[in-house]
Amino acid sequence: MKLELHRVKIHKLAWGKETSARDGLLTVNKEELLTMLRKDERLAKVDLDFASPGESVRILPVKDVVEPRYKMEGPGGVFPGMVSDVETVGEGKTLVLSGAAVVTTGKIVRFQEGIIDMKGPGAEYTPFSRTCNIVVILENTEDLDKHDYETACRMAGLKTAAYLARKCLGAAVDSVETYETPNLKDAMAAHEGLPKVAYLYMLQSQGLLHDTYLYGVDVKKILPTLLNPTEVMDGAIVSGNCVSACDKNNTYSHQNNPIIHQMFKRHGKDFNFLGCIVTNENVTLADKKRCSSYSINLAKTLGVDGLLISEEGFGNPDADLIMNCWKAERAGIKTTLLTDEYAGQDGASQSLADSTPEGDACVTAGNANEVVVLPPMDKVIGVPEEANVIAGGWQGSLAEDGTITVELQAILGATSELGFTKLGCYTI
Amino acid sequence: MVKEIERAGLPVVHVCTIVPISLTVGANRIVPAVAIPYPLGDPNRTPEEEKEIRRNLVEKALKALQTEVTEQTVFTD
Amino acid sequence: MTYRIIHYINQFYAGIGGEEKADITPEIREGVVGPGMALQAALRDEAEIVATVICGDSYFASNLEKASEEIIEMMKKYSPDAVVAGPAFNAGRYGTASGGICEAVSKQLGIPVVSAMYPENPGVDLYKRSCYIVETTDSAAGMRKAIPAMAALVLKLLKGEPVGSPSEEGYIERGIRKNKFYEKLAAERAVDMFTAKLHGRPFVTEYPMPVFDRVEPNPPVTDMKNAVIGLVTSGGICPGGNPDHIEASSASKFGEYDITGIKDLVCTEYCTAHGGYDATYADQDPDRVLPVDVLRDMEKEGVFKKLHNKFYSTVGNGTSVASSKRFGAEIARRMISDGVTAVILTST
Amino acid sequence: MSCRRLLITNNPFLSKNISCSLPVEGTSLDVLRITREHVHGGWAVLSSPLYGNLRPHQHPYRSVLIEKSESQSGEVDLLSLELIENALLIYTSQEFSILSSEGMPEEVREDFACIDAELMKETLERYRLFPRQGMEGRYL
Repeated sequence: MKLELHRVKIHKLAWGKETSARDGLLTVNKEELLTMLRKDERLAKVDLDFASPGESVRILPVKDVVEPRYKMEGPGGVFPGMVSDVETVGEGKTLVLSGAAVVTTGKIVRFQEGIIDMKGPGAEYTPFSRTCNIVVILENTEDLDKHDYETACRMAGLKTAAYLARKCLGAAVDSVETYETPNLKDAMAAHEGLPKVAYLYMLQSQGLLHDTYLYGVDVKKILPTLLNPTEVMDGAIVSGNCVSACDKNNTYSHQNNPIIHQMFKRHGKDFNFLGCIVTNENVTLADKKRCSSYSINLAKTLGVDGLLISEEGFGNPDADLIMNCWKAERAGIKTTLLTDEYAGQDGASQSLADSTPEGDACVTAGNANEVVVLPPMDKVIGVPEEANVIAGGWQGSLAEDGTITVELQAILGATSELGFTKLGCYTI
Repeated sequence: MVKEIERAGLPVVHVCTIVPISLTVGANRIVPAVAIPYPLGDPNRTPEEEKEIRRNLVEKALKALQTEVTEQTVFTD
Repeated sequence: MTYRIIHYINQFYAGIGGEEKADITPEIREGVVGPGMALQAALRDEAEIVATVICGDSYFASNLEKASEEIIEMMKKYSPDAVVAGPAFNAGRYGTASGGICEAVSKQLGIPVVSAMYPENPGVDLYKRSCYIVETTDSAAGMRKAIPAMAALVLKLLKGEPVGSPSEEGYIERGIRKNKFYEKLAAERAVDMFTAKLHGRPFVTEYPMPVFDRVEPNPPVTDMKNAVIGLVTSGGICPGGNPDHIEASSASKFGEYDITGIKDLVCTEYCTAHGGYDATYADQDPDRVLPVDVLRDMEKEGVFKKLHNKFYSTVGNGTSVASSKRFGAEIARRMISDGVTAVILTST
Repeated sequence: MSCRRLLITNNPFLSKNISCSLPVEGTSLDVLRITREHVHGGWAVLSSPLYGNLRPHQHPYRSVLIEKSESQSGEVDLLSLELIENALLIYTSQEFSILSSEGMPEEVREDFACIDAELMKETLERYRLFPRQGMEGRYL
């Protein structure tokens, strides 16, 4: 499989008559985009706004972030099973509006969602303070079922991302990156002498607001399976996950999965990267046992020497992470884990809900419970009162002057377990 | 608690129902007991039988205390 | 500005006396006492030791809550900016008291606290999470090195300067996780570590998984006939009415109960304080949890020399690791000083 | 009614709608404690006690589905014990801040009850405990 990512760099946003990209400026036809989004009768109200790096703007509660992408050459279309048909993706050419991001905001249930600050201390923690954000503000119709509303919000983000990139087809491309993965037969024969490795990609799949989709399939219903890394770049994995903001893998992070990028960088030099195994994190114990055994068996079947494992979320998924780890290690497969920590506001509690002596190589993206103070911003997009009820906040988190005191947990992508930030932990 | 007593230099035997917990808390000499609400007894037996059960367990505990161990050991018989 | 510091020391370092004076109640004196002089010198003119609290080690150990309360009340009058306790070196009860007072001060007054101990001092395990404990040698010979490190650390805390790693500052690792921004993305660090592990190169995990601390088993009892058996339970057995008010779960204390002359724990005299299991059976016959009856029989038969005339009891259910450690250490200390040679601990 | 599978829950919506349930009047920690008692008595947990990406102080409801062991030996299921002990460790370490549904506005409780039920749904359906007909009440 060979995929070319054609990047059009965006560093400025403007409203205009025609949606297009030119010289780093993304112009958006607000009316056209709104008309498209308002066709969804589940939404009572849709609005749009911009938030750019360095502006005194806060967005909350953020549901998802999506990078605008569109297929220039197929097969298939972006976000298969969601926006496009279920045709396999990961080949051909894909246009990327690099530096732009679609951010969806709106209430779903009261304790969810995250914060993006475009300036100040909060901006240091979230990767999305550095993107030019097109914010989609959503409001549901009365008495709409929560599942339907979640779907409507998710779709609005994906549709906007696809729309923006589609309208920019033909724009001057700033760079082209090529990713190529041979079929298994050739891959196995290549890079003799280098250890074979795979990436075990764990996806949140616990239930409403804790779900992820693979080609439109609810991941809690899958058995672990193989996935080509380039499929991820075309949006084969879509987030339906709303908690917790700091370590949910939003769609943007999936599209740009930094682990995959790092694995490609080392491929052929340090190891032979064969691809991804995607697995889930279910509530049912039988699923945990089944899927961890199944994943490791897939890895054994591939004959890999090492597995890099990334988790999504915490608590219950810690059990999956640990099972995946020791089952792999006992099968003779070396593992490295990427997780984050919930060590309490004082950092003194046990960070993970489970542990194993085999987990001797573990990178963490930080303690999600550490408290940060976010000074007031000139402008708030969304519903500021949500600061009191979002995960990571508490009653009283929002001060009268707009200052918000929260755990990092509330900041979108702050402790990304795909490793999207530079945050980490050390012991004092 | 059991670990601190051991650390202080006293040989200690842990008579307990949930052996895995005892292993987790770091007891070195472990004697499995009858059941959680009555570790050293059994209300379904006659008082005499019950005392016999208890006596057996205590004897087992004393035997454990007199046994050289190098690692965590569960004394089942 | 000069910061106001209160120094906590025990009866021995105050020059009052050794073990025979370990029962003295807390007192506070203006200015420096004993090792406080060296500490004051190390603090130079940046901070002043305004008062010194002196308390007997045994008094503190057996009246943990009361003693902390009394001492904090005494301290309040001097409106301290920080408290320094010790150094306690390898003195167990002094270490426990120093750590205990630091924890209480930090919780109730919210000001910086620093202590200093030998890593094997039981106070370290109990309190390293609550306060910075500077690492010392096992005897007062290490005073010269400990004092400047304590002074430097407390000044740093007072000024709100960032505290470095344990090895940089000379304190014992507290096991507290702190965030920091690394040079590289977490993903890159993960792939770096992964590569190192694959190729058998050294790497340092960013999160050491907790390993259970183990204690070497003690040698067995070789002379059972002369053994004194101590009884301990986490099943909450106590005299009727639970006179010490041991909590049904998350116990904050243990009880010590005299059983001199008692041949059998009968339901009219004893009961259980445990809230974690169906207590009916234990209440019907407390021997089902604490086998006093058969042990008395065996004592009479001469299987062992003596059943210790006190038993110790607490509730294991939901009780924090730190509390049960503290209970265990204190119970062991009391039993050893009473001549117990082996222990049976029962749990439900 | 004797149930081989039992849902231990303090979520009123679930205890009302799931026939084999053991309603708990109390906090999420009480649910975990009662679950541990059952595990000690030989029951195995079928669902992770730490489901949902929320901390103890962020969610008042907890539900755990357990199953009675078929053997009469009453042997303790070690994986269940490990999971419940790990969960208790997390809950007891912040016991003071555990969120209670008491005094919470109804609208808020309903949201929490809804998410709790949604997170348990898959497991309950798996074991045919989720009612096929629409559940009664709007999540409370």
